Amino acid sequence: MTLALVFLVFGALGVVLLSMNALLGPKRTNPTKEKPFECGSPPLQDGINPFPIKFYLVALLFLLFDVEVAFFFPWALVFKSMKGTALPILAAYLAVLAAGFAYAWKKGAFSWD
Amino acid sequence: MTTRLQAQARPDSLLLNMGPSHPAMHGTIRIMLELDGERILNSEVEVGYLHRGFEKTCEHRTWFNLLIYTDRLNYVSPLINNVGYVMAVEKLLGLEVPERAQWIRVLMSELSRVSDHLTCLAAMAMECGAFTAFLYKMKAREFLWDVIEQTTGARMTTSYIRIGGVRADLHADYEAAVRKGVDETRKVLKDVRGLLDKNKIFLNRTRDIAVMTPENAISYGWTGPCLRSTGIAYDVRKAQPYLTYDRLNFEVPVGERGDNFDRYMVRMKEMEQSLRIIEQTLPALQASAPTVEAGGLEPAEAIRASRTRRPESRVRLSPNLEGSEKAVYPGIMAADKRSVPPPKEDAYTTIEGLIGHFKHFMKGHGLRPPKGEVYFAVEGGNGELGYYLVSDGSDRPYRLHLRGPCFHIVAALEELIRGRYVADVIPTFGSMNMIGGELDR
Amino acid sequence: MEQENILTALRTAFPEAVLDASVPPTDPAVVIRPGDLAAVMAFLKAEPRGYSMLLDLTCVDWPDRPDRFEMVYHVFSPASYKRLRVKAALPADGPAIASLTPLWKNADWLEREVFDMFGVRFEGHPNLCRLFMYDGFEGHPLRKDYPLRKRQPRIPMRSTP
Amino acid sequence: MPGNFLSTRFDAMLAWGRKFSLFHYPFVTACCGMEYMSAACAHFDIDRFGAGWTRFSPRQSDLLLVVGTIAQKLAPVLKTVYDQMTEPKWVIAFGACTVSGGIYDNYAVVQGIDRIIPVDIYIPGCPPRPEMVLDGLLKLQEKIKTQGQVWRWNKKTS
Repeated sequence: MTLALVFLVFGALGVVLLSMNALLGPKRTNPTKEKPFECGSPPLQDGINPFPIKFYLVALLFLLFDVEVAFFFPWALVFKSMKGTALPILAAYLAVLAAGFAYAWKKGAFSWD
Repeated sequence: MTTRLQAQARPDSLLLNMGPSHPAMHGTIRIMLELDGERILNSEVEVGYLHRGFEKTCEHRTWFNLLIYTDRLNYVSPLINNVGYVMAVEKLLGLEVPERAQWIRVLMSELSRVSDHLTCLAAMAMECGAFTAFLYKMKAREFLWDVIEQTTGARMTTSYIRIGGVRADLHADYEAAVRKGVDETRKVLKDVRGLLDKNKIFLNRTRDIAVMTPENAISYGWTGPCLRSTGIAYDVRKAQPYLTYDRLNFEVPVGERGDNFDRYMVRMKEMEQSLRIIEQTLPALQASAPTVEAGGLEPAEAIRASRTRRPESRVRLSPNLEGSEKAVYPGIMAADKRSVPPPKEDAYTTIEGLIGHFKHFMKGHGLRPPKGEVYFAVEGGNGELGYYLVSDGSDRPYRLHLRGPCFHIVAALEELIRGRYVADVIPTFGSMNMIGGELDR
Repeated sequence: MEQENILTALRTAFPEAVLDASVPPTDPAVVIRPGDLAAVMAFLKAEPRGYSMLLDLTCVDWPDRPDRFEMVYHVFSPASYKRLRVKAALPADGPAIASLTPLWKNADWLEREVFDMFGVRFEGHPNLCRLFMYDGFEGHPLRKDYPLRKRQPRIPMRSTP
Repeated sequence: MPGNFLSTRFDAMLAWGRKFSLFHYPFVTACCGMEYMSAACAHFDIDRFGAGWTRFSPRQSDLLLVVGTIAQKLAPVLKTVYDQMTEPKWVIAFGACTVSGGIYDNYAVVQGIDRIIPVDIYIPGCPPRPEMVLDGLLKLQEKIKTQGQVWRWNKKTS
């Protein structure tokens, strides 16, 4: 029961906070407000030109390993109740991802310039 | 209008404005960066966003009421600008300033120098993320400003140091305030040293970044803490001792590698030297303190009394007129009638004082230095702060030019950040202590 | 005394360039012909003289003199802590002088400032454009004939209520 | 029917919320910046009035604190930053130079920023003491409380 209550309250709170700004904020635009904020001076380039690919690669790898770390939290919660089998399971899980990490490193994904 | 950078930029690089209204650019510098990812290929620094027409305005002001403009040049250490300007005019006039006034000027200059370094390093630390160091240093600066405010009446823009001496004698219990300020600053310096000196993040952001070689620094005309961080020990207080600096013992700290961290370290050490100087001025000021007997007449009674006969007893000034009291006058103002306003008591009670007062402040009659030109430099917060005055004998300067130390330091910014990352621009610029008023004049 | 021989050294090296020199009770100064500026400055910067730092570079506007713009250079030797002022007078129309950027790097901005404020052209300057004022600004503010309050607003000003 | 009981109560609540959570954008240029630092730091703490949170982007701030001399060269920058601020927005002119050009009456300085953008509160002083800054902030909060709140469904006009 409390789980439902928690989801209800926090869900409602999230919705209210997000919609309050959309609902209450006055909408008055002018041509300057549409332009990107570049410390007040006129932008030197209009539009965004192509980015080097290595940024996308780093972003993807970060996402991968960040989600990996995210799975530690539920594992930590049930750590006590698993009585001893927790560590080998985590080791297996990490080994798989470490292999991926070593592969990326060898392929040169992390060499920057 | 396409700037030089846009013309030279490669088509595939990203052009970014680190513009005037940026927290780390002190609001007045625009750096246009040509980026390849995070690395800076080329940059163009645009200044002039705080050009306030100082030199042109000073040509339309008399020598005396020009002081308010010199306060606002390097507004982080305002009293040092005043000392520079006033000593340049005194050199032009050939005026001798009494001993006590010189000691007060040294005390005020050093208080200003410590608050300059405190503000500069506070901003540099905060821009690298160390917000605690910023709050600690601002707290220390408050104590120093209390001392300045107690004597001069204002915290920052004081116009306290006048041609021929200083406006008022030190406050009655200035010594306690100075000691408290020095102790608090020492405590804060110890805390910040503990926070930043061996802090891995701060070291990675500043060690061996924006390294400046001594020859390059000389070629850019660098002076002050930035030049000393490259290893050259040039300090105007030691090179051409002015005021009573030759009777004070203090060292000139010197860095070895000339990178951001050395500029930070030289300023930290310089603060300790300045605190040492402040402590050395206290006994000298104590020795030359005049004995002022209490009691006297209020100005209103004195004026009534002076109508019948000259009042014998001293005129006690109301608190806000305290300052140019006759008794302390010989200690704080030169005796030359032509260039120094008479004390307030004379202006109230004697006709000669009144005439002298008006002659001094009326247009066309005030202070008129002889025809000629002079260059005088003092050790400002950022380096050699030089005034070049040209006088044509009238009561307004014909030409007043300021040699701003941070003008030359910021001129090297383009070269220092080429090839570095965007994140290195912030500590490099922070360690230069760019002050808009002194750079753009 | 030390000061004299730098002035005499200059006189011997450039007999016709040095027009007059002022004796040390005032600041040591020397007035030269604008044409020989680069040579004199290179001579001063060379080792025996050792004036290796260009402290300051500015200009003074004397409208009533035939040579209106007087360029004032301050050089300084960090080894012997001595300063020297070098002055050169430029005519009123089309003032131009050699640029010192090959000798010192801070001459770049200093000369751009004098060009911005006085309109003196510097031959050989890599990027001679305004330093302080903005692009739409006509005229040179620090000239004596430029009125103090003549404002050229960059964007239209609102009429205050 | 303008301002019936419900919307005035809502207005008052909105005003209360907005005045005690002013995120300011410090448009700092010159000497007043030193007094702004003193006012914003621990000794004279501006955070006691809810305005301590410094936002360096006009998108996330609702108070433009213009501090220090505004030169003619900086005028378009100030206008751009003001235009790029999200509604509702207020402007404080901090120091004599922003109020009226101060001691710089010459070719290079804008004689008061109300020539460029509408200003709500003028704080005189060169530089103003930190207490005057806090007093100016209180006056702005008073003004927010009394003026009718602008929000999406209420007043489309102003």
